[in-house]
Amino acid sequence: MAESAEGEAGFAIHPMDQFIVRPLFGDGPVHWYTVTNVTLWMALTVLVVSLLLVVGSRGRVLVPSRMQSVAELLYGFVYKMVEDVAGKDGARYFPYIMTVFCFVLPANVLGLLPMSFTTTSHIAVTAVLAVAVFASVTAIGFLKHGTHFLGLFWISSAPLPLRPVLAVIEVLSYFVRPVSHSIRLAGNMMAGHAVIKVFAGFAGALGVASVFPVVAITAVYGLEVLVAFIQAYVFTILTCVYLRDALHPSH
Amino acid sequence: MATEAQGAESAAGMPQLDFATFPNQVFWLVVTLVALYLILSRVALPRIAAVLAERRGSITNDIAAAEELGLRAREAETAYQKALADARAEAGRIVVKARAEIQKDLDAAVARADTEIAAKAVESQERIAAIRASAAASVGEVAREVAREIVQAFGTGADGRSVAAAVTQRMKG
Amino acid sequence: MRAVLALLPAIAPGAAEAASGPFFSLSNTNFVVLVAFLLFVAVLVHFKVPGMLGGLLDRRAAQIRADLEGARALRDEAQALVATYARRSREVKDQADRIVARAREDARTAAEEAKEELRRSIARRLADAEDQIRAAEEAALREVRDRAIVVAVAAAGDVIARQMTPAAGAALIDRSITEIGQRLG
Amino acid sequence: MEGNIVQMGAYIGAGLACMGMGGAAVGVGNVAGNFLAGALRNPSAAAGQTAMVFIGIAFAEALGIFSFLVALLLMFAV
Repeated sequence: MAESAEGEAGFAIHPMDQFIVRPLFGDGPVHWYTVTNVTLWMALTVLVVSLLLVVGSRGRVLVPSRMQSVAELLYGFVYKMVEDVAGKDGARYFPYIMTVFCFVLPANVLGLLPMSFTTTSHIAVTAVLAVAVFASVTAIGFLKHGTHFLGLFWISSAPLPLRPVLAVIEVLSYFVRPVSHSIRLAGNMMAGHAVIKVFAGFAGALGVASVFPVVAITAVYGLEVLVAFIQAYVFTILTCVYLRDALHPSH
Repeated sequence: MATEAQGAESAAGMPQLDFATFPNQVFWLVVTLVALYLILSRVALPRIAAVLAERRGSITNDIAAAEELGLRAREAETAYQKALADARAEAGRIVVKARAEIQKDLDAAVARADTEIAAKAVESQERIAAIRASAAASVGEVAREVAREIVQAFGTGADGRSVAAAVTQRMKG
Repeated sequence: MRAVLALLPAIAPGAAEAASGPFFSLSNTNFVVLVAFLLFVAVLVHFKVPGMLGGLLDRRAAQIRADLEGARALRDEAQALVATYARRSREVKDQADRIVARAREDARTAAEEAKEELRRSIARRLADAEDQIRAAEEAALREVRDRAIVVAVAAAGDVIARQMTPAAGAALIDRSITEIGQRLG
Repeated sequence: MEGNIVQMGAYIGAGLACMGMGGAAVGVGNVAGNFLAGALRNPSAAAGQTAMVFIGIAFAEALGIFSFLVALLLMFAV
């Protein structure tokens, strides 16, 4: 399949090559402990977060520097989101949600750099995140409310005959949550990067007219920046929504 | 491409579905998340929270202090006014008391003076009475003396007895 | 950001290797994407987006400073107010003391004046009383003396009238004439 | 034209799957348009609902992403 794509029309379109996981040093099989480009870009994510939140807040001054201001805004943004969506008692879980946000957002943004590797475009990564959220939220729900948590699926405001049907639908949608949660993020990141790569593939055969794909990529970049932020926001706020469902299943 | 033979097909197609790389990704993701969580929960978040709390605390503290100070200022103002009023009242009381004392002193002094005057009046009354009494005795003597002188001045000799009798006679009448 | 960009060449070989051929070629999609990315950054810089974000952050800092200083100013103002009242209340003690002291002083002077006045009036009354007494005594004395004289004259007249005979009368007249003649002479 | 009939079917299927993206586009446009209409009618209430808009867009868009995923799977993984 790859050969056939290479053979056709002289376009060098390999939109998925950028997502290949490869060892960082040398060629070889990818074991679970191998240091790969995944490692590198996740490490860069941690580095960026540390730079912003730890180094930025180093001064601890009352009137913030720009870096500290960014750190405070991020903190306030996520904290407000947790408090508004999950409620006051959701604030206990703020560090976890902040961790998720502080992983997804920098990973998305770093993925925008040319030649970078987008860790959040991999379903394996987002699935782990989503399943972790799903599992912990479900555990919190059962720990806090016991079997009352199942009331989440039993819509008591609906007419009685409809309730079993609704319950089946609710249970199904509950278990679809981690799937949609993970695929939304990975798919969004993958789609944008693939589009950029496809456009870039056109440039080689167009000569001077390759200005157009370049300009198109620039425009897509604008969209992608937006998508990177919005998807991080959506991933985090959905986490908060699930957390609220676990904390207050009656709503 | 740069992948092994067994994974060539799927890796070249969709790297996301190359299950051979999943353990690697999951492992590094878990490492990353733990590292991020530790960094955030141990260092970054408490620090930022402290800064935000300090700022908010500073502002609320200042405003609360301002309110409290304002309250104290109002209290001080009322206390000031009250102290002034108290001082005036105290002054008025002192004046009244002083006046009363003075009045008492004056009354006492007047009474003392009255008794003194009364005593003097009594004394002078007595003295006058004494004068009168002594005069009644000495009038006869003096009158005899003077009468003899007068009689002698007229050249007629007179004996003392007749003169004395005449004086006694006169004094009775 | 710049540090991350500087890191890129180090990891680029792995990526560049994927697309065969030279790096600076339109056939290399990585190069094309890099050009587009730089163009995107240039557009952002051209529209002063970084400056805007920086300005936003600076405004936030300025707002925070203004809030802090506003609260501080409010507090300082209240503190100054309290200080003035504390000073005034310290002064009010003095003032009150002064008022009371003046009142006491006034009362004291008034008392002294009144006593002085009283002493003078009492002295005057005493003096009057003594004058009166003295006058009464003198009057008594004078009365006594007058009575003595009246009695003496009357008694002398009585005595003389009883002793007077015509001869003695003539002799008295003669002696009186001679006496007058002597005196006239 | 030589080729694999399975591959042809896969490509056709991928193309058909892309129609799902149109549905996602309709859904996202519906959410955004209704939000805008509501926001213009009551601008003061709009600010509090932006989070709900993003959640709605995300839900609608996720389905488009699913069809995109199906297309990718058909093209590269089948």
